Amino acid sequence: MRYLPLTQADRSAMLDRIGVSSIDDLFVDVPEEARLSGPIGGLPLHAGEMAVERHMQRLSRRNLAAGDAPFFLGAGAYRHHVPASVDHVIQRGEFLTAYTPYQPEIAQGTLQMLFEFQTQVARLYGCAVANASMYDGSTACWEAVAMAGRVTRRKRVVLSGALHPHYAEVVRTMAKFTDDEIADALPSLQGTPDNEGLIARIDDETSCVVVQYPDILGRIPDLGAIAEAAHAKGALLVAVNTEPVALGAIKSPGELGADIVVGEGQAIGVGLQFGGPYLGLFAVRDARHARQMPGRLCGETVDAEGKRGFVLTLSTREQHIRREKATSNICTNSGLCALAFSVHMTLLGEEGLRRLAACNHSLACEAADRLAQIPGVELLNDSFFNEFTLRLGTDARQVVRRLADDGVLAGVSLGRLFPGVDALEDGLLVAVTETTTREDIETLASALQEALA
Amino acid sequence: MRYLPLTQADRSAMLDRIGVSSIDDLFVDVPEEARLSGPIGGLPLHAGEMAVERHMQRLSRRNLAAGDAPFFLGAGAYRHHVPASVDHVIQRGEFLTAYTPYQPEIAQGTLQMLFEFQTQVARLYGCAVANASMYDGSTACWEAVAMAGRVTRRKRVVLSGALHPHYAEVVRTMAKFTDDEIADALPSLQGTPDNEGLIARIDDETSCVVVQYPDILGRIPDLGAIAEAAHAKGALLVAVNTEPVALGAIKSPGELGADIVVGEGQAIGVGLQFGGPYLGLFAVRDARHARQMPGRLCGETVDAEGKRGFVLTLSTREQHIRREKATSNICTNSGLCALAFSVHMTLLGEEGLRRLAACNHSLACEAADRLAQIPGVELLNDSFFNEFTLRLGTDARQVVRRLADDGVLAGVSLGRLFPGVDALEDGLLVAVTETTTREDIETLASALQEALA
Amino acid sequence: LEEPLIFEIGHAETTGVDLPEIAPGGPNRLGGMERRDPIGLPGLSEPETVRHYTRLSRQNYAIDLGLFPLGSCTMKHNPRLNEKVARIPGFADVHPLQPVSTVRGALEVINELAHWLIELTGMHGVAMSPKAGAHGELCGILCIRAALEARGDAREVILVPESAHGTNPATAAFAGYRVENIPANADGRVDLEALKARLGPDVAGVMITNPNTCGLFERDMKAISDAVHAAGGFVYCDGANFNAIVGKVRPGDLGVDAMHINLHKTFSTPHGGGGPGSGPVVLSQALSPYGPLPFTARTADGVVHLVEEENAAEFDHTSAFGRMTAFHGQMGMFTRALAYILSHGADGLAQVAEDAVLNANYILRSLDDLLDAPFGDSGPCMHEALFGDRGFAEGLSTLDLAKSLIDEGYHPMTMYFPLVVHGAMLIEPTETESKAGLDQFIEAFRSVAERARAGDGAMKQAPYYAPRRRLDETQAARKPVLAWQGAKGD
Amino acid sequence: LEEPLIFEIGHAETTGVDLPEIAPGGPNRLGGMERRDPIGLPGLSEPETVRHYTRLSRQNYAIDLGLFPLGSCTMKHNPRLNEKVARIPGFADVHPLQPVSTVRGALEVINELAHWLIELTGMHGVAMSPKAGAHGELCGILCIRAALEARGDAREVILVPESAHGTNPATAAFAGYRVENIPANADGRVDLEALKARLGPDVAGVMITNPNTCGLFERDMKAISDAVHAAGGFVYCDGANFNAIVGKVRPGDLGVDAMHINLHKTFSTPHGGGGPGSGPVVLSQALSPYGPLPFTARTADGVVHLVEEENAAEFDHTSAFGRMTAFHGQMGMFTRALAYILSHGADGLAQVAEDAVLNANYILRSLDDLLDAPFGDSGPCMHEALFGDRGFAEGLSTLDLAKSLIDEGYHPMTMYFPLVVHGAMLIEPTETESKAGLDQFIEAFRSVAERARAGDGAMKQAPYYAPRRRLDETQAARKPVLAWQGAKGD
Repeated sequence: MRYLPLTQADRSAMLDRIGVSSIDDLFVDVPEEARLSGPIGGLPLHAGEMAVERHMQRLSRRNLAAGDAPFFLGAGAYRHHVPASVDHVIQRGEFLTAYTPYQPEIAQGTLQMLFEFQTQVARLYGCAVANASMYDGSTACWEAVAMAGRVTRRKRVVLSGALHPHYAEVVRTMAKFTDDEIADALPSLQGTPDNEGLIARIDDETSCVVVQYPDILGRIPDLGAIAEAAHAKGALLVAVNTEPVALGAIKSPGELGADIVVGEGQAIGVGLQFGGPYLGLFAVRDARHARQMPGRLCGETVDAEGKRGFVLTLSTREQHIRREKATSNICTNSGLCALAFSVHMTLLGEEGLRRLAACNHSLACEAADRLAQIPGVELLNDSFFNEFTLRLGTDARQVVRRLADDGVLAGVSLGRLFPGVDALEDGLLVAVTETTTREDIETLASALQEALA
Repeated sequence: MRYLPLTQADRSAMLDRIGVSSIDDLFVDVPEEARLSGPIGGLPLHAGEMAVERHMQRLSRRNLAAGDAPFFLGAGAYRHHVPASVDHVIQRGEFLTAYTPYQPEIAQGTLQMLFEFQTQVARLYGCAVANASMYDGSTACWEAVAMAGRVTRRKRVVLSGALHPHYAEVVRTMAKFTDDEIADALPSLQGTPDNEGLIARIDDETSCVVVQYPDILGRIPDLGAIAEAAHAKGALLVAVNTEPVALGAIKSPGELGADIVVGEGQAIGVGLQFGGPYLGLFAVRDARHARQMPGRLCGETVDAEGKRGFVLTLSTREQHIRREKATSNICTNSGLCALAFSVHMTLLGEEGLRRLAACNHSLACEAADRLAQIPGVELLNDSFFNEFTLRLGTDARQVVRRLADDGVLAGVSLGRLFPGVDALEDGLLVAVTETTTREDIETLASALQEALA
Repeated sequence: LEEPLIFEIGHAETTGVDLPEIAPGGPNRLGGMERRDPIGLPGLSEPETVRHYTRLSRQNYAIDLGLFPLGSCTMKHNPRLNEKVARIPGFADVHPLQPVSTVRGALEVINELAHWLIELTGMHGVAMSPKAGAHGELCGILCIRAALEARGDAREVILVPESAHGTNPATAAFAGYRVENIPANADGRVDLEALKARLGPDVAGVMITNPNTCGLFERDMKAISDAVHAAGGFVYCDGANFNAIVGKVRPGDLGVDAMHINLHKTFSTPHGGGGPGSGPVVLSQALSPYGPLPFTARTADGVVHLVEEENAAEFDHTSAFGRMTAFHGQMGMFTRALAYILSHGADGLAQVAEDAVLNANYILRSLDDLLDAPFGDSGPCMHEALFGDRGFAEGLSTLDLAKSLIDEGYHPMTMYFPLVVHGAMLIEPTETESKAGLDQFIEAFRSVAERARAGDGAMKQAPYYAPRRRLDETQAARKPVLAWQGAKGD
Repeated sequence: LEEPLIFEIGHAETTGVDLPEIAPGGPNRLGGMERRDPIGLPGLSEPETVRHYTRLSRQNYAIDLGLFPLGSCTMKHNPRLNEKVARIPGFADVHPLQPVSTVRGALEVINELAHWLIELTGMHGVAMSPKAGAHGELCGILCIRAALEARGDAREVILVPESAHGTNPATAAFAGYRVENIPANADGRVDLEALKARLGPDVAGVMITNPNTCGLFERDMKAISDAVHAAGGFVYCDGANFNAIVGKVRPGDLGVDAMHINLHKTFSTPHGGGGPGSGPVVLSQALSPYGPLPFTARTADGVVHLVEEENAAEFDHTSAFGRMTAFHGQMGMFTRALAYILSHGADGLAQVAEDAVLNANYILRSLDDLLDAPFGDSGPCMHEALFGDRGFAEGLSTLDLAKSLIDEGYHPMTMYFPLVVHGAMLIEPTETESKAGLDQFIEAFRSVAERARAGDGAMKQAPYYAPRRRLDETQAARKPVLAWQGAKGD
């Protein structure tokens, strides 16, 4: 086996040193009846690289890669161009095969990167402190809810109806076990988010209100008004962002008064990957909340010679120290994805991020106008960044499937996101990024027109 | 521009320090009439990664990649599976973006690798010393001829008719300018190489006889007999190998008495790449000939503290020291390809190389037997390793083109290699490696049968 | 040369990405939310970026550089083929919400991996979506809670051995349970009688690690499971140490109801400096109905389906306790883990366990003359060797030995864990180390151990030859600086 | 930790590649040549292999780690996009002898790159097949010789300036010419009058580097060309320094007949620790008919053809002097170079030259108070700054300064070249260095220059902080050890 360095001669010599006659003697503590007598059922013997690669290639060809079709999906996962140097950096063995940086003297590479990452995220979100990343946006969202409970000591959670339904479902799932009360709703199909309705649901028992920005229909809610209302009731505003590129064009949630800002960082550096691994971002506007945060945090310090250095810090919040009293059971961050995000963000810089955002928005505006010209198609949004909702007047799931058969990946139907909600079934979410070409938009327009004719 | 770090503010500050007012002032020595007034004709402005990648992808799709078709080409370039870790290693920035190791204190990585490479090549070839690589097999072949001239002080070169015709043409081309006399021939279409005919052409003026092993028709000549005959006349035997994997199964040229062994190393680690960059291998059986060798050599030494280290050595042979008296004008080796070869060879090891060779030979035997069953097809070779010649009874070029239209890359016609030689036009060279599947062989057999029917 | 922060060398107007210039301030549809103030994100050109991160990377230790003797963390070689297959566009460039007709291959990968995980563990089902080991633990415990609630049985306590990973009690607490410890017996294993005595109608289950964190196989595992089941509880097994037994022992045969699998440990997806992980949870027949959505299922016609909220009923899975995460889990890790399993095959995986155990015992027996091996007399260890600090000179600690090991060119072993051994040193070499590599490590370890016994005070200031000397963690925690404090402008 | 040789850690029976076992000694068709003796090739498993080469790599300096001030060698950033496109299977996995109908895209790449090289140099044709710069030089000189022979004019001498690269005289000699030097004038350029005086019916041509190796533009280039042409000779230009003028000046406009282009210099294909290079040669109308086969040509119908021996007549190219190499040249470098050209575009390439020249002058003017700049008074330099060792303390040399620079974290500059300046130091920063990076380098350089002037004897033993101290090159050459001498068995 190419991955196993021991030779038979090595094994014999080592057994001699140990003083046993066979490897089996080392498994003496495993009761006889628990030992497998033969190889695992059905699993073939070891295979060479070629065979494995061919198998995986064969499976991959049963997928339609986004790059091989006009592609318009978003809804929490966005396709952006990732510069080639990002993948180069994350394949450096010293990053790829490093352990969690618990030994800071020999992990400054990862630690400094995390410190830079935390600063980038905090600034992007308009916050004081960001952590070293979470699993993904949806779990970060739940962690924010849990943290709001710790901070406010309240148990009632108000979810915006226009929160990503998977995110809402994760919160509902976890809340079942923590006995939080979840006040949720369905999204209202109107051009502007229903802030008034949301605000009306905030009461004196509310720990937090959770609002997506831009929301699941692509609309851009006025977070400032919600923050004000929440704070008036002693509740926190948790802002959720699933498209960080948008924040190159619109105000940051922190700037607008959000107390905890969480989101999905996948759009920058990470890629689609069929949903994972992704990158949970987590930040708080007020540095005093840092000790209530979940997850790893990297901080600056000095070494014995006075040189600047970085360490994982405030670990007294964490499970390996606090055990059952930890702020979260989380023990992993999404290190390599954080690196990819940070490298891509460094390549972009402020100028690049703003251009990227402008380019996304301008193409999306073009696309929205073009598609709204199709008979029977109506643009829902008054505001949007790079994703908007069309009403097709017919079940959008069927349309999406039909277009997929023709090789066009038309977007995400609201029926897929909110199964069984009839009022939403004619909605189609369409995302447009810098990877979308004008030909793609034309192809979609024609295909849609034909499908609706 | 993403590759240019200077900002406008930087440029101004730098011009200030220099004491000129504009960049143009730095080009003052360029006569006005020689300066381009506008941008280069027709070349567009700078383009983003996406645009460039799309353009290159579009061009690449006009090629039929070997991996996308049943593939049987050889004739000096072989398709083998390259382990994924090889590409990982050669993409390490410290190897990829390093300079020629003229400063050994900070180039031990490249130097130790070259020392290991030289040893691997020397052993594979059955030689005492190998150099740090040449451009490719064909230029190494000419350098061997030139070296034989230096060693023997003779000017007559005997080329085997079964030497790769491109190699022969490179030798003939260079010899036009050096006034060497080239005695060449066409290959004889028979099952066993015409050693007697070759030996008969060696005379007392012959500096060297150049023999390919296995030869261009895939046959395996008995180098030992030729070596003996050459040495009897005071000539050197230059053995040329274009498929290093073969040497895992057959005796090394050095072992059989070749004085200079050269070849193409592409088959191990490098890949097809439409012909380049490839990897010229160059070795001499007798260490005393080392000072007559062309190209870079890496040698062992010690540093000021007595630690083992490596340096480029015997550079008094080379152009940057000897100028017009150098043994060659060569000043580059094929460093990164040598690294790829060395990593792949290290992964293989002796056991792996032998298995790889055995697997190639056994599949080739199967294929030869299968194809020889096709009516009208005749197997020429009495001996072969992983490549053999079929006689089709009709112009093989036409057959190859027709099969290519059907998506089968059937092999190399002798007509392509030896244009205009009617006697060879029905010959088809078929190469089979571990990347060939039994289905590929069946596909070729059916297609061939149909084409010949 | 010290590497500056990007904030110290970048400029807001520099960019390493070429994008069209679009004038800001034109008409837009941003709902009046246009960003106006500077964000404070410096940019670097591509040459500067590559150099910055290349230089940073060289301050890290990594498997590609040397042995990582981290007990319980299984730092083994990451095959490069797996990196390659994960990057095939058909996997890497696919959106999680594409119509299922366009992602059949992705679903096949998930289903195929799920199948082998089930076979390798002898279980009945698997929840693939958990994002990491701890997330998988949580998933398993939630399955247990859902199963108990489904039978109207509101139990309150989870039993955890003292030697457990910190995630175990944290998970149980997060899932709403009270955590109680189970004592260990003298040879480092769960005290079966004490456990039996504690079982009762308030105990939801136990969380056990097997092989345990002392590196020992829990001989009584089956008896433990039987006792827990008899008392109406469930058995959670922490799968962190599965590498020791993969292909040799199936936890399902020992009565385990749920076990997470850290794909980055046993199946060698890269650790990446702290993630991303992936923590599928295999489940017994009793727990499978409660596993979360989504999952994949192959029907008799061979088609692999994606089972989500809307079609759970078709697949008889309406008891699912909910959803752990958006989308389908860590696809990028699934491709790697599947390639790993297929590369090793049945023979290779068993050899993995055998060589991992052989290497650990080789280390145990090459050091136990010099170091206290608390359970060394009770037979072989599994894939990790455990030592204590007995015999160290006054004033020198396990930490000092660990930091001195850095100067020898190695990452330290796991320290002060498990808690049950004083000054614990837990060494897991894994199967991807050669004998020559182990011998070199043993020599280095003996040298620092001898210095620790002899009382070499210089060890207190180690490391000397690392990119940094010891870092002041107290200062970092007391006055946290968690982001660069410089100005947002240039 | 010292990294051992693979021969010291590998075993003949170890392999990092899984292949079927096929019993040796069975029937075969090897013509009786089966190998029986051991070869002596050790194998390593994949983990050991990756670690060995990763560790080795860390003993190298590289552009990815820092500035490479190597005059005349143009070590600039290598864009990662170019690595990516070179690996597209449609380019990387294509055989050179595939039927042309299956390689149209590859021929398009060659032809497109050829087109831009011609446009950028203002020439008439280009031979794409030369494998490296020196190979290109040879190709150019052979074109000249073929052209002269075609008109029955057997000239014997090639004139080369004293400051030329060593390859120039070596190439001329290899092509059968006698080499004579042309003197330089006081400001570091070719002495036009002396050259004119030497021209005559025996002179085949001149080989000139422009910008020259002193970093200066040959102001009289056009006059030189005119004089050479008037005397019936040809002008070869060494293209090593094209980076200084790309997009700004076209050598064809200056009367050049042939010039090789090091794709790894101006067009940034990676240096790779010494290759592979790629050296296309652009040719004037007079020389184009003699260029070697194969090449590509686009016909009026837009199709790109491969022109080889058999169809040379169709393309009116029967005067080709022959073939420089098997197959078609360095395809893998062509894809990278084309991506580089398209990425930069017309504006970016001109900016490359401008920034390269700006950076060099910035260095010249930041050091010329401390170091002797022999041609510093005669105006700006082009893309490299030249200094001499005048002013160094007794006993300290350019070599000592170079080795001390290593301790400052930099690769040394080019030393003792060009030969016309005593203790020459030739510094080429290239356009991919930032101002901050240059300032740091200047500071380091000033510090070692000051030490050299002050006579700091410690410099004679530098470097102190590199992976190795100074190596004994004399011993290496006197008793060459060119291969590992250990046994072939295990």
